[in-house]
Amino acid sequence: TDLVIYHTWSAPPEVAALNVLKKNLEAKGDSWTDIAIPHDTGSNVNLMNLVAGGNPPNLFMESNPGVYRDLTKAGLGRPLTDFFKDHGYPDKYPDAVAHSMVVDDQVMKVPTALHIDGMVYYSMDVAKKLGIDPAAWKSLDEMFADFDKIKAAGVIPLAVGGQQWQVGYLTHALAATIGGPDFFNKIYGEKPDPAVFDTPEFRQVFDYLRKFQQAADEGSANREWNLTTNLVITGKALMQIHGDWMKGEWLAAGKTAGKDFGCIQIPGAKAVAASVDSWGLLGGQPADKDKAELDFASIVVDPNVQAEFAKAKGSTPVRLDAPQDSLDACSKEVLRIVADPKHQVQNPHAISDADWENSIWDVAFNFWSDPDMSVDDAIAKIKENYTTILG
Amino acid sequence: MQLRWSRMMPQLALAPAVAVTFVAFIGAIGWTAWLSLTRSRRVPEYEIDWSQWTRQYERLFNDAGWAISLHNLVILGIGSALAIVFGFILAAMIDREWRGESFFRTVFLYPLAVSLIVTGAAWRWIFNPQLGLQNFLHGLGFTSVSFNWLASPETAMYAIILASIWQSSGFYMALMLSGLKSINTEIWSAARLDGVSFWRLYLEIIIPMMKFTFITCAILLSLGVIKAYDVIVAMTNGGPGNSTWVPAYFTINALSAKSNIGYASAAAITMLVITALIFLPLVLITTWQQRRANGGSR
Amino acid sequence: MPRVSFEHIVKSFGAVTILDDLNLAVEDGDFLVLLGPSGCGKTTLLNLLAGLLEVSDGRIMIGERDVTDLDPRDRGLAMVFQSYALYPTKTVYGNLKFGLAASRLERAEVEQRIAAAARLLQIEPLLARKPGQLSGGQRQRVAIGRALVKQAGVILFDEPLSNLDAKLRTEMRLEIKKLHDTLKPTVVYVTHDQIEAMTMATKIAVMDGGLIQQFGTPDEIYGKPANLFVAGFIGAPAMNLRPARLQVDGHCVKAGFDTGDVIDLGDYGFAQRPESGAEVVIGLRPEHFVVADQPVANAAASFELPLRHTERTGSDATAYLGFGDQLLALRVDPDRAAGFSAGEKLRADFPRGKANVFDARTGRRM
Amino acid sequence: MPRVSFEHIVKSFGAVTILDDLNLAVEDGDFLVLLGPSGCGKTTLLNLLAGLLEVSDGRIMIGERDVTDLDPRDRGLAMVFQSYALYPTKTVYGNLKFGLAASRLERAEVEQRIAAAARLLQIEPLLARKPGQLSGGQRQRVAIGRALVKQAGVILFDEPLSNLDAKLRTEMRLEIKKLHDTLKPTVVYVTHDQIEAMTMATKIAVMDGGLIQQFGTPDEIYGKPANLFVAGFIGAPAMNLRPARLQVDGHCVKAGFDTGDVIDLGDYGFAQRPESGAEVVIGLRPEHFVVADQPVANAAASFELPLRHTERTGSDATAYLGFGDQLLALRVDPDRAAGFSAGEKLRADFPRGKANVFDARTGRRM
Amino acid sequence: MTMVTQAAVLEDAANASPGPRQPFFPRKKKRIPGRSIAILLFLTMCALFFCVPLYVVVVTSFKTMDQIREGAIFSLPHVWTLEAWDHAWNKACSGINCNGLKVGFWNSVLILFPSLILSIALSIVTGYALALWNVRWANAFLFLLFICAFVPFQVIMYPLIRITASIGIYGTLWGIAVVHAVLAMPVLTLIFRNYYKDIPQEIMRAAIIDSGSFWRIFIEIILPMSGNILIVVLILQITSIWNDYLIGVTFGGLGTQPMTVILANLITVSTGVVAYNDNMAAALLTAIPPLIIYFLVGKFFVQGITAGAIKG
Ligand SMILES: Nc1ncnc2c1ncn2[C@@H]1O[C@H](COP(=O)(O)OP(=O)(O)OP(=O)(O)O)[C@@H](O)[C@H]1O
Ligand SMILES: Nc1ncnc2c1ncn2[C@@H]1O[C@H](COP(=O)(O)OP(=O)(O)OP(=O)(O)O)[C@@H](O)[C@H]1O
Ligand SMILES: [Mg+2]
Ligand SMILES: [Mg+2]
Repeated sequence: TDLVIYHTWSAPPEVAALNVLKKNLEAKGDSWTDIAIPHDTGSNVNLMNLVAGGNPPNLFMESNPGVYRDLTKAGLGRPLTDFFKDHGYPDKYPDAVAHSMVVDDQVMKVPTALHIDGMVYYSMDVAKKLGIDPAAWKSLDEMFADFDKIKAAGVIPLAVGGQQWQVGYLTHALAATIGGPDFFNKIYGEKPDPAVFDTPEFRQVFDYLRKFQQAADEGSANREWNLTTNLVITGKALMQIHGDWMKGEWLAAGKTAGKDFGCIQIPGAKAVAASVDSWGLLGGQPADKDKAELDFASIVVDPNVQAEFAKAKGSTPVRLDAPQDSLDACSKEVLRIVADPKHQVQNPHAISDADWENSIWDVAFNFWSDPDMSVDDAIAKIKENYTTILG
Repeated sequence: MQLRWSRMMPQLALAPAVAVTFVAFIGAIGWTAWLSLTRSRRVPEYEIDWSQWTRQYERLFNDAGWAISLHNLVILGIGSALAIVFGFILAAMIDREWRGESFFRTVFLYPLAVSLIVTGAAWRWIFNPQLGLQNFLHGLGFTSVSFNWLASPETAMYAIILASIWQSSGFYMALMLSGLKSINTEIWSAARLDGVSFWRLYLEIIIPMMKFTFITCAILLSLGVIKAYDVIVAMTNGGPGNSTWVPAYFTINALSAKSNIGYASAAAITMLVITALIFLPLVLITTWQQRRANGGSR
Repeated sequence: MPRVSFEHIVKSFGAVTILDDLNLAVEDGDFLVLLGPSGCGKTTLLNLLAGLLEVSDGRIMIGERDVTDLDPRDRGLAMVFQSYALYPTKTVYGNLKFGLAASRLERAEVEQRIAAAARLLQIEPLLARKPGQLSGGQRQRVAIGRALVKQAGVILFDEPLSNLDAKLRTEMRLEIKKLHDTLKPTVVYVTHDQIEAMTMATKIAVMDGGLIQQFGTPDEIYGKPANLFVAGFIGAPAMNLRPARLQVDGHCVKAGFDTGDVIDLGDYGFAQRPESGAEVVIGLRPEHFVVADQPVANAAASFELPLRHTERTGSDATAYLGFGDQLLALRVDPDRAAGFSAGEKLRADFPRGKANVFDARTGRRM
Repeated sequence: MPRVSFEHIVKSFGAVTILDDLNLAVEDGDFLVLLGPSGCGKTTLLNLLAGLLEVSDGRIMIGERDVTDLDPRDRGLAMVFQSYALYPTKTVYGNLKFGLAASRLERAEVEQRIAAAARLLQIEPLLARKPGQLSGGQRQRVAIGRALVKQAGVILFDEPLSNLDAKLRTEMRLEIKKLHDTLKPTVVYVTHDQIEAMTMATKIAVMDGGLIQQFGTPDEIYGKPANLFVAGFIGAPAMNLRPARLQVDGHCVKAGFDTGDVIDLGDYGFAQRPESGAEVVIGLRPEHFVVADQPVANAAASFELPLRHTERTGSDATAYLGFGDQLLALRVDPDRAAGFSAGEKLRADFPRGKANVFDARTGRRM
Repeated sequence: MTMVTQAAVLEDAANASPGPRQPFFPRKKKRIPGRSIAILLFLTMCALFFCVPLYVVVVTSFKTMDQIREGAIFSLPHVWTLEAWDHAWNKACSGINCNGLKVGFWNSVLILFPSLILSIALSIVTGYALALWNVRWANAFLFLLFICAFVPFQVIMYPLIRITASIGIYGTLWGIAVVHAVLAMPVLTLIFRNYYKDIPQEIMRAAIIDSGSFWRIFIEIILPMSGNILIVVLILQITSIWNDYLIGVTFGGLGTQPMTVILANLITVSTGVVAYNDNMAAALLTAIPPLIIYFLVGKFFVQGITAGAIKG
């Protein structure tokens, strides 16, 4: 049976990972028709267009619960609660993953990769040369304290890509780092609490954001994340704070975790934000399609496939029982971090209203791009948006 | 009276176009207008809460992003207007100088053929501070020049304007050339005999004579400006910040990133209204003037 | 006002030579009309004089000045164009003023010249209008005004009347002629309308194929065409040109047609000695025939030919008689023509001293 | 061939009514010329007949058929246009063939008709060429050919000759006339050239301002113009029209001009009883004057007026005499005119029975 | 004197031997005037400005990555290599398919033809009917079309998706073709109409008397006269369809993404070190078909515009 598979991945490590799935799918006698629309090319709308246009894909990469709700409303939802009974839900999955799979009390998503949105990846070579040990930083302030020294050596301390979504990710990673889960969920949760905007932690998020911005190099504007990663790989920069899919780039460059590069959570993090890339299944399909879709789902969550997939993509397996021997130092570190349910939050994309999340991105990115904008301005703007969108 | 096919046939032949106009344009505009009054998010809803039917518009007019978009629209419009001026200068020079006319014409026209995706890639690379023009100039010793236009909210719009001028000047040049060529050759002869100076000839005679060409260009240009989307995506994707947003970008962004069909519809309808406000007077004045000009010469 | 002369003018466009070694001189105050069929190079010659085109070789003199390499505005001439070439964005006043753009005159002088020209041409009430608001005749006046304000010694006209309707054309013709009589500039006037040429010119140069076929006064051109081209081109209905053979018998020269008819050329002033048996073409103008029932005394030739058909225009009538397998056109009185019927034999006499004789080989007048 | 008639035709464009209750009938085989100044509605009338415009009211008959609501192609007529309107992308052959597009004829018949038309018009060698490769006269022939192949009973011409030069125009005029004589179709021919009208028509309808001013044979139109418009429009140089006052004295009718000159209208056939003191306009054609040193016996009027200037065209000359503060044009012999000098007093006699008298108030012929 | 000279001239003309003749008045060769030089200079500078991006793209596509990192964007390649081209054409990845741009190329070609045919066919017939036939409501409709030409795509995008879906062509080549035809219709119709308006009325009248058939006149008379305008419109449409991104991506069929979409996938996200040479080669490959068309028939484009193709 032919499955139409919609996703937004196109970087080489991502493609390699998809090929793992494809190989297994084809082994079951099904075929894969690809629709790839890279992120951020005005194309997120396309999944809904495909649905609206009457050509919905059988499988689609989507974390936003709203989409699942809308599909269910349209009679195209495919609840997976029964299916996952045979696939170790919920005990075999880290807490963050297990949570993310559920939409309105039904398991709807098939998790495929676990990432932490704000990880610090640094070049060990450069660190050694500069005589700095990032792992020793206990707080963000300690980290910034070393920046002058790094700059003096002609190295960019922190590489960032000045694109809206990268800044947006950095913002929510900082929110998790500084405020912890409760604070985070008051901002990004399903029902945000406006009181949180007046807390000192919220100010701190923007204060640090400004510091990051000031540390950015001049070429950062509108730079892709992977080009940014490359600055670190080539030793032009010391480190990057971004989703840990960065690892794919390192691996593709032939580097080894723990030897060429190190990975730590943001210094002093109270929590980390976990991204779970998930697949959704199209409901209301004829039996053969439905079976093939379920085959695909079981491939995705198969522990062995998970291990292989994670290795290719640079992610961490979503199953705790995936073979650990092939995991590298960074994945092990991630698993260590997410083992504590109190130390993690979910990627806003999986929990908040798209409009609201996007409005925070807007503010954060404007704040980032306009050095004259004060923290007060930013907070006022967010409050205003809250009133418009959710109030 | 019996049915005359000679009268029916043209109307039949027009039927598809009429259908398209009424379904795909008028109907669709109505549909979108309706949606803009609803609370539709990712999926359209068709119920209107009449007590709050302007909610999307209220939000829109309070949205700083929208304000920036409108502001940029004006900047882009004014900046791109340089393409008309530039196109006219090129046309005037090519027209005067017969040497290499076809060569220059081709060179000035080719950017039209190139996709904006490609254009964006090329210009972005030229503006790239590490590898592009700036680095090249620094290498030559001009270390004070900064071509990192795309990085700063103040200058990013100018980079976009530069690229769009590069892309469209050739087209306006072609239009202007046709305008120049349609001027009676005897006028040029008369001016030469009268010894009219270069500047006075162009300023007082040629340019006023090409009024309609200029208006045509202006209309086409504003059309392009209002629809500008690809070039923004390719060059800056709206950034830095949302400093290079324009209404078309805002609308697609509302549809995709914000997943808000109602809001996007409101933005789209507002775009339409702006278009109408700019063009209807312009078009009416033009047709009126044209009619008067024709009537006068008869 | 100055004399204008073209000396050995050559003009080529790329490989095509339009004018080849052309010589022509216009005397001071003359009204020269360049007359010729379309495409014969009239406009080209005028543009060379104006400086709008460059000569490929040769020299153009205006008065004592060699203007061959001067800028148009420095040649001291004015030009009126076929399409009027008024500046559409300027008022009539502005158009006249622009005519003086090159000459650095004082304000008052400019005003005064414009006023004078406007008065002369009776366009004073129009000064504030744009060309678009004028009728054809008014535009033409303004165009002439723009030339007049320059007070140039030489004024060029390129088919200035061809865009006007018949009635206006007649009027403007008279006016231009009157202007010339008043101001006496040297005029070079291009047209392909022979009525214009005949009525206005003091000198006509008939051109064809880039060559000047004949240069002379209107009477010379009409009465003594220099070659077959001129003979056929001038006159409407056209001159009857029929081949014949000379019969020289002492002082008595005659020409015999194929039809057996003979014409007596005794009074003809041959430029070269006629030889018996020479092939010639005899040209007989339609209006010189006399159609009478009685033979006219002392006619050069007498034809009795069948009427094919007549054309009556009210004031005139042309009868076409069968002459061999061709037709002979002759002007007859319209009242009489009404009585003719096709097939009827008419007697037509041709008076002495009016015939034209051309060498059949070279086409030149003998 | 069929009779064509317009009955109570009204044609409006929007609010403007161009033709209002027009009636006109062309007899079978007639050559009707619609003559009038630009914009008088000639083309409109022709297009109504062809079906290219729809009448606002009224009826058009061709033969016994009411064609008012028929499609152009079903009206059984052919049309020749001013700009020839040849299909530029088709060869001459293709153009002729397309002329038969509407009629479902057999292959052989089509070929045969094209061959016949091509032979008649002598365009056989051109059949493979495109219109762009033809001269003006050849194009016109093809355009006529396209009309001929249809073998339609009615052929319409809209100023077919106005784009040709003078010479070709004269030739084509003769040819069209000959075609009409041979094939005898009913022809409606639009022109504003009175020479064409006078020479070709069997009937002329003079139009102005959407009204038919006079309908009649060329002789009637020229000799007895029905009103001032027709009188002034027909004839070149135009008829001299001068105001005068009737003096009736028993059977003796005279008219006195402002200048004191008097013309005897004794031979004039008044349609209504002339009254003494009535304001009239007297029309005198230039070619009827006799310029002689001796008074002509029995002239209706005799003028002795100063010569203002003369215009000579070679075959003709017009003398303009001062008549009050106006001019009186009269045709003189060109040879004699050469001897005249401005200011000289000339004696001109006007013969009896040639004058035209119009009511000054209504403009109608009396 | 002139009569005499004239006679001599006639003689000369008759006897003139072919071949170059001595000039009568030897004239010094005219210098190219200063203004002319300034204009040429200015034009050349402008031409350089216009060529810079193309030059950079071309040169880069032949360089190796090592050289690109040196940073001299204007330098010529040390080693000319076709590797980047090969990679872009054959191996570049879009999604999980790494078959290069060539897949997209063929998709684009497949999209191009139906779109071209449909969009031009619809507008040419409409323009013809509006310009040359007597349709009472033509002016009102034209005004409507004129307004439609200004409608931004975003305004009607969503409804169009639903409409194409409801007639079952969403996601097919025909869907794209229909959308292109719909979007291009107002402008193209106006262009065609303006052009046809200038066809002499008399030709149309002759044709109506001769044939009277709407289609026959169109095919036999009008279409052959549309050469100029067709070339202009063809060029406009080929480039806009080929270069289109938004419609292709929104209405495109499954697995039939046009070249631009694949290019965008390639450029927006790619391997660690951005392979600028690959990207530029890919960009060039995408741009080549319309560029070839421009360089070959650009002359006609300007001619067509001059012949009145595009007017107010
Ligand atoms: N710029 C040019 N390049 C090439 N040939 C030209 C050019 N200008 C004129 N000619 C040719 O020169 C010849 C003479 O042209 P010219 O305009 O002088 O004719 P004309 O006598 O004024 O005719 P008309 O009565 O039609 O105005 C023509 O055969 C024309 O085709
Ligand atoms: N389609 C139209 N709409 C409005 N007025 C028109 C239209 N066609 C013609 N007219 C007007 O009708 C009048 C008669 O026009 P028509 O073309 O019949 O004149 P004509 O006698 O053929 O003139 P010409 O000798 O210049 O060809 C003119 O005043 C013209 O302006
Ligand atoms: Mg000329
Ligand atoms: Mg007419």
